[in-house]
Amino acid sequence: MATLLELKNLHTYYGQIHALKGIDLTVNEGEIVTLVGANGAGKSTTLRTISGIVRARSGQVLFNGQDVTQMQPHDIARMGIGHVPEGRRIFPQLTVHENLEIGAWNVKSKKDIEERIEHVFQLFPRLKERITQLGGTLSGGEQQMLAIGRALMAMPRVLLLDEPSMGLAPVLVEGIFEIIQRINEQGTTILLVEQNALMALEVAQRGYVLQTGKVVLHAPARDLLADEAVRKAYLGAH
Amino acid sequence: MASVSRGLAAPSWSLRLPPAVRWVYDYLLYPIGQMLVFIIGAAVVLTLLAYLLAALVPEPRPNIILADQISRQLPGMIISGISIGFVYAMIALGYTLVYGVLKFINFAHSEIFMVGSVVGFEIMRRIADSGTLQQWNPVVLIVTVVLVSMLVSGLLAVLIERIAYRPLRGAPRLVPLISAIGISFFLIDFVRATEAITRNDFNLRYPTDQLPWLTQSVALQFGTTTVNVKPTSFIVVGGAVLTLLALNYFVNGTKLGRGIRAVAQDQTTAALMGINVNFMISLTFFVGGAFGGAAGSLFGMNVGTVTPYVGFIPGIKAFTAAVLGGIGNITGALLGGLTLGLVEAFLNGVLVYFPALGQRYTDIFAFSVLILILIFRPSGLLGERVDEKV
Amino acid sequence: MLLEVTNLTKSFGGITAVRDVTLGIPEGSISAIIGPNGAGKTTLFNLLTGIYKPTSGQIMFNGRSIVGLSPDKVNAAGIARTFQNIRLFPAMTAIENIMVGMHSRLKISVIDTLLRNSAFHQQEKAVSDKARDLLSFVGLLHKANEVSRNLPYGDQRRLEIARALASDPKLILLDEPTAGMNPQETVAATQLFRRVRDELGITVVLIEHDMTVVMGISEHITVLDYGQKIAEGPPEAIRNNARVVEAYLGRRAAGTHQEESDHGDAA
Amino acid sequence: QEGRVIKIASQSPLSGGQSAVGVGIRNGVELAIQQLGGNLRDMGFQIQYVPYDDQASPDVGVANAQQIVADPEILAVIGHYNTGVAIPSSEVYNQNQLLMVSPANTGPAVTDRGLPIVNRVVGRDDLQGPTGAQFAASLEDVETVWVLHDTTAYGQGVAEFFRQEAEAQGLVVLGFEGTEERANFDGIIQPILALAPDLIYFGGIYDQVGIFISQARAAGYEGYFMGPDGIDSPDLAELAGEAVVGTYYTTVAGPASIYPNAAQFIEDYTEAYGEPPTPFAAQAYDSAAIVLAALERAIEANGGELPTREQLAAEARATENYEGLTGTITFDDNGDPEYSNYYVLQVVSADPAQWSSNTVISTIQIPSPLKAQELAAEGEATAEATPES
Amino acid sequence: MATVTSAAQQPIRALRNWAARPAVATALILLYLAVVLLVLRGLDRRHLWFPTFSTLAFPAFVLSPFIVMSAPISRRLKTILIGGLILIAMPLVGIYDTSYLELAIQICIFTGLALGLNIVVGFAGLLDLGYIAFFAVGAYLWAMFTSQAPTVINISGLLVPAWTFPIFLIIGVGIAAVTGILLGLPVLRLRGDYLAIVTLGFGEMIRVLARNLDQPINFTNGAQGLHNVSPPPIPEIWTSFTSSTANLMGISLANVTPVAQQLLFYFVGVLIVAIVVVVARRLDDSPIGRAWTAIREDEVAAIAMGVPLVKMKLLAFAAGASFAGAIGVLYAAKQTFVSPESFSLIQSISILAMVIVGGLGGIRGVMLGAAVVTLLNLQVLKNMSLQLNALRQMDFVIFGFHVQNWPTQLEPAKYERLVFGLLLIIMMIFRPTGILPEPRRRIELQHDDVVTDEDDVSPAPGPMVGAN
Ligand SMILES: Nc1ncnc2c1ncn2[C@@H]1O[C@H](COP(=O)(O)OP(=O)(O)OP(=O)(O)O)[C@@H](O)[C@H]1O
Ligand SMILES: Nc1ncnc2c1ncn2[C@@H]1O[C@H](COP(=O)(O)OP(=O)(O)OP(=O)(O)O)[C@@H](O)[C@H]1O
Ligand SMILES: [Mg+2]
Ligand SMILES: [Mg+2]
Repeated sequence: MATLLELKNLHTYYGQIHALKGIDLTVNEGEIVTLVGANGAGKSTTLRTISGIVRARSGQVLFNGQDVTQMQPHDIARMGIGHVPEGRRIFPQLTVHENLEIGAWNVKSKKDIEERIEHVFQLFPRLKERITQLGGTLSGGEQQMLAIGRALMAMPRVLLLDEPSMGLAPVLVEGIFEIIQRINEQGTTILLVEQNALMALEVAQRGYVLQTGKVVLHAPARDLLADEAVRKAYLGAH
Repeated sequence: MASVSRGLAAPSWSLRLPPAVRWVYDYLLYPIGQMLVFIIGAAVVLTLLAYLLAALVPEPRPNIILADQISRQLPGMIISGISIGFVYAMIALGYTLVYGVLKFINFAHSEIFMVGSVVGFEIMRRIADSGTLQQWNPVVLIVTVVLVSMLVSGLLAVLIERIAYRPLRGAPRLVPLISAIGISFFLIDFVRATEAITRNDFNLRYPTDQLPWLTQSVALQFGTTTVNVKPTSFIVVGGAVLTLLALNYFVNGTKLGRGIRAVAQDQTTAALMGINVNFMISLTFFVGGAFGGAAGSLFGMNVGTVTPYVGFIPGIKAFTAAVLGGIGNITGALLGGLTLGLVEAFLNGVLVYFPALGQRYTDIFAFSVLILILIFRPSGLLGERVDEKV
Repeated sequence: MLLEVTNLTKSFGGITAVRDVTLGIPEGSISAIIGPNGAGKTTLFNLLTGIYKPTSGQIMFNGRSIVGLSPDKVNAAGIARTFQNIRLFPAMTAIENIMVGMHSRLKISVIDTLLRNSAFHQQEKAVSDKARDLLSFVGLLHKANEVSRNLPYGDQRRLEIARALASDPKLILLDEPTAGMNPQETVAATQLFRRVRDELGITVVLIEHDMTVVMGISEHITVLDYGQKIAEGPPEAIRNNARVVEAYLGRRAAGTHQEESDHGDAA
Repeated sequence: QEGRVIKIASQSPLSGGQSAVGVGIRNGVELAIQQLGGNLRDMGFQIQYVPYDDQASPDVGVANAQQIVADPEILAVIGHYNTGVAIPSSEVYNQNQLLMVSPANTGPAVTDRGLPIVNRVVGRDDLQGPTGAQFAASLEDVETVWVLHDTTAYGQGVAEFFRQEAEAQGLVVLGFEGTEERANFDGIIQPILALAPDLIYFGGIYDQVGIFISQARAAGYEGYFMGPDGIDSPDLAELAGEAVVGTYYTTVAGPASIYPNAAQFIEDYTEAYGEPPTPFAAQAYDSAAIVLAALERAIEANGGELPTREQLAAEARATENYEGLTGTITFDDNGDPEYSNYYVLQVVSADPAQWSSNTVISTIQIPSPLKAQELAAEGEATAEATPES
Repeated sequence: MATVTSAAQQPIRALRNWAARPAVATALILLYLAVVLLVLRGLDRRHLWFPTFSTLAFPAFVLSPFIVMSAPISRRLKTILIGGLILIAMPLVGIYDTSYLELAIQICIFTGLALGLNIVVGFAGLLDLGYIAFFAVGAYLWAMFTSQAPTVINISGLLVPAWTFPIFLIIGVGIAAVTGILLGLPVLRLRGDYLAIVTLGFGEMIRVLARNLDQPINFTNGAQGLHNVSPPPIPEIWTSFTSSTANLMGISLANVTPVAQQLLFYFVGVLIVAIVVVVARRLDDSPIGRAWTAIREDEVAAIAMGVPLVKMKLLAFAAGASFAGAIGVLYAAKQTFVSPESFSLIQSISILAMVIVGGLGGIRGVMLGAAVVTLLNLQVLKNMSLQLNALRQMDFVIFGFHVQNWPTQLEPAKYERLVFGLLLIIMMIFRPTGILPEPRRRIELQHDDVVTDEDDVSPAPGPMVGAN
């Protein structure tokens, strides 16, 4: 398997706060990799650093062998990294349809765009019902669907998902994980951050455990599921 | 709340029409219809109010029958209200676009307007100095003047953003406001210095005397009253309508327009979608600036003389218009500008007959109208009163 | 009943987000409101706290109608809340956030403030003592002087609860208080909610999608779908209600959470 | 050298829309000091000139005035252009006994406050306005007038005087309006067109009035335009274009060319500043000259030593029959010239360069109010005396 | 990019550490004050370069209290030094050269105004573009009741004697506060920039009213303005005190009264500023101040937590306005002339600029901002033109260029605003939080989401408008 995304000794700061203290991580083409960790461990920060909206102070992000650490977020997005940010961040004053169109910013063909929109509607029929509603007035769950759909519009090679199941009704949580697997089967590599570590590890091939800005453990998902310490700390088991 | 909202966009049901029809409907019929509705609506309401006043106070001054005076002035007031209203609207768009995207009041916009009017003067003056002014085809001349001033003002706005606002992105909201004021002071004196040195004067008179087709009033007959209308009024209105249609198409009908709206709402996420945020912001400033420039040169042609100080009052009025319409809302800017222009024209026309008041109270009444409207519609005429979703 | 909602409706243009909802919350209870995304749960909270005005319907709290009261009056009347998206005052410290929460219980006098007389000092002392108590109640005393935006997510959630408690409410509304927490943190948060009721005697209503929490803690559950109440009752009944399973829980969730909630009960 | 520096200050708008005239005032003073300071230099004094910019704003004027009075070497101020600025600034000068000679302020209150230090070399609006009104009434085809003003102390003041006299003369005043508008007069013109007055009087300053005239004409107004000395500037022609031709204005300061003594001045000024003198430049020159002459007298009286400010102010007030460029000046007890000339002029050409050849339609000499009282008293006295004798 | 401490920085740091030692700091401060005072005393107006020197020395003096305040010296010493500077040194400097006294009064006036506006904008977060209106209300209050202009009040014999000045200072506070509430009541429900435009409109309305209320009944004397406004009477003892102080300094005042009067205004100004500082501090550090901060940060959360929005905003409006009222009374008495021109939008904007340049929300910063901007406008930029003029008169030659040939079109006086504008831009770019930022504001400036080492490589996030 070819390495698609590689982080080398990544350090990121928020002002004085040292949020990432030397992260090393790889994601291979076609994989689902998950990041697990307590609140504030730096999971979201890792994703943000990859997509360039937070700049690393040192270290490297390699995408497909190319150093993207110092690139602008929009150039990184164009290279094929999609990011579903924490908190969804839907464009509140754009309609559902327009939000999806924006997702396909770098797609030239109108026909492609319409096809992809149809595809998203197949994944999330609820969105189709709300096609002309403004994003800001959707319910939390609807927004989450829209955020994922929007990221899919660019058909990224790797998709960074930050807590996609947060705030979703149980019936949808299942659905989301099914969809993640489906997207993955269709060829998208996925780096997944989840509080619902149990389900994340069930769909992932490998997992990294983060603790206060460092990778403390790194193993196949199956092994992590079995690890007593991990179960205790992150899976809510006793 | 504010952000560049849909502007003149046609309602979404037009999605179901066949594409060609839809295009005509969305970008021609609907916005033109909307402008007509605004103009007629505002004019009718104000006319009725004026006659109502005349009914209440039939003879405010000896030998002055108010109703007669109003009838005599009505066409003139409406025409002058509309032509200045469109100027306000065009300037207001610059405020609204920038406000929508960056959430700050670009106080320097009135000076971008001023620069547009000065550039318009420079072009016309230069042509006149070369002695060929009369040979130009009127349409080509006007289009050239307006386009060049749009270009210069647009680029100036981009430059200003780059120098004085971009480094302040993310700073508290009021900080760019102050640097905008700084830019404004700077531009006024800078233009003045340049003109004073190169022309030894900064009262800049368009060489319209040489163009009879531009200065000779057309007598229009409205019933028994004749109204002399300056051709420039038509040019202002026509130019404004055309540019507004173009803007509507740009913001609602093009991908770039959608990009601007996305950036307006969430810059970070827009960047995640692959949008070059800085470019979009520059583009917004360019478009807003270009509108200011167009308004400036049209205004200059209409009033004949401009100075480096000419931006201040229309700037304030246009800002008021933007707020009146609902700041961030493109249609709102149009409606606000027209309303304000007409309200002023009517006040000027009617207050004259009340000796204790007079035209000097026009601004007070105009602002009172604004405050009244905002009390009842706290987000302006068209600002959606969305309850904030929490 | 502490809170009685009758035939409450709220429409936004074409959408009716809450339709004819009637429900009652007994004093001293812990209840949950659940339902699919977009069912109108948050809207219901917004109606109860005066952020939205209902299109129609009645809300009686503690025996008097609170329809039409502004949010600050509702707060003064004894309803406090947290937000689905955390809304702390980001640049204020943790303790300052709580002090603001006490506003409706304070005597605000410009004269006292300017004179700095003993009344003023006494009140300030009381305020700061109580704020510390609340911080230690939620376990954040050691972070009293941290600026709230720098707190980790879970701490922010707890701070928001403490801030809501600061106004001495009779009823506290929690909107997805454990969203974004990992299972371990969720367990701790659940215990906190129970302590709010048990130790402070405050009635709790929460919106949650995490069935471990909902089934584990609530005595009474109301289910909304498309703005309407489709079911209500004790956890057992809800878990087995076919309509709820269909619209909301999903088969697997209904199944697995059954096991897990046993843990929850045991904890 | 030490201790023998005399500074003379001036205040006028050097920036902003009215700076054309303001700079002219500055230049006039500068020229006078260069040309006429010789005597003082011979007496061993060094004269320095300190021009201040009052920006046509009372606030700036007063702040400058505080600076000026704080400098003990400044013994006199020439200024201002705007009455609204002159009044508060002169209060500061007065507290410090500092002499002020105004080259341009026509507001009655400038001298009517009776401050011992305030003098002016020009006439007054309460005489200028009426002069205009009388002239307007004398025009055969004028029966109705419309009066506009710029809402400043000066413009509104002179417009009021015009209106009072116009009414007294039997003219019908159809409207009396103030406006701050400076660019687009459309709305203001509409009601004027509806009532079609025979003459529009605009009490204001050229930078505003010029634009108004061009727009009113373009909008189809066909009657006369008239204004006070504030519109006396070549820039009016620049701004109003062809429409300016035929406009009447009254002034207390005729164009330099009408003064027989001013030929040399016009030449020197043009040479030094590259343009013909603007209105009030000659008056500024005279004001400075009066100050210099008073200084010479005061120094002599003081035995060759520097006089105090108080002495100088008293000496200036005592100016009698000073032969200036613009006429012979004697100050009355309020600091007004005992007699001033009031001119009515008509614009002959839209070419700003031709401004100084505007035709003088009439010149009237009117005594200042104090002098008039005195004359009246004398007249009564003689009238009373005559029958007896 | 990790910051690398270069070799050059080490001695600088050592120097800084050395200067931070209390004893050294005390010595340095005293040295500084001595130099500044000596220079001020030694300045000679006849000197060719006087404008330049005075432009260096006086601001250095005005800034000295701020330098003392932030120096690492004992609190006691700070109090003594600052007290001495304000209450003794400044009056002496002012007697020596009254133009400095005038500047000092103007600084007091603008400091007071800026502090008042800071309550509204800095504490409560309400953008008020018409603040000058309240100042106008105060100024007109005193002027209408004492001016000799032919107003109704004068004609009907209602003028008050000049000794009522202190009473009117207090009435000014009340009237302005009431005006603030009257304006606030209908409009405080408006959000953000809607409020800005309404306040702007209100400011203009007050000015236009002042300009037009000479008809039909003459209240304000219209555009002519109210002249011959009474200054407060000066007690005999104060005059003799002034002249004997001057004599002590070896100055014989030709004219004691104006100096004594200015001195009196200076002390009244200092007193008002002192009161404003105390009031602002106390309000800020109280439940009221906390409520204002909360409103500023998140209105929805604030109201949901029980903060009554309208009431608290009204309080901010009234508090801010009341100071402006008192200062207006002082201004009218000092100026002895009040006209509508003085209350234009530009004035409101300059006061806002002072607040922001100094550091929105912080009391010390705002005072510094007011001092800096006032000095810039009234001294620095003016002296620049005067200097050039002096050089021109001497036919000064610099690098072979005859200053005399400097074209009049380029006279610096004409470009004061240009320079001021440039300075505003530069200050904002280099210190966006103001010269002395308030700590909380510094936090606000930290980017919400995006942190970069080079500032412009990546966009800052917009607010999440209306998102769930
Ligand atoms: N905008 C910010 N400003 C300052 N500090 C921040 C910011 N965002 C995150 N942090 C801090 O950085 C650290 C890592 O945060 P991050 O959001 O990456 O954690 P996380 O693992 O995603 O946690 P969560 O589960 O809460 O989402 C935390 O200590 C957090 O407080
Ligand atoms: N201000 C508003 N304008 C228009 N529609 C709104 C508004 N607020 C809410 N809605 C709509 O009302 C419905 C209910 O929203 P609400 O936020 O109450 O759902 P919810 O039950 O809290 O969902 P979730 O669990 O996803 O948070 C949604 O369809 C939403 O789009
Ligand atoms: Mg996270
Ligand atoms: Mg919700």
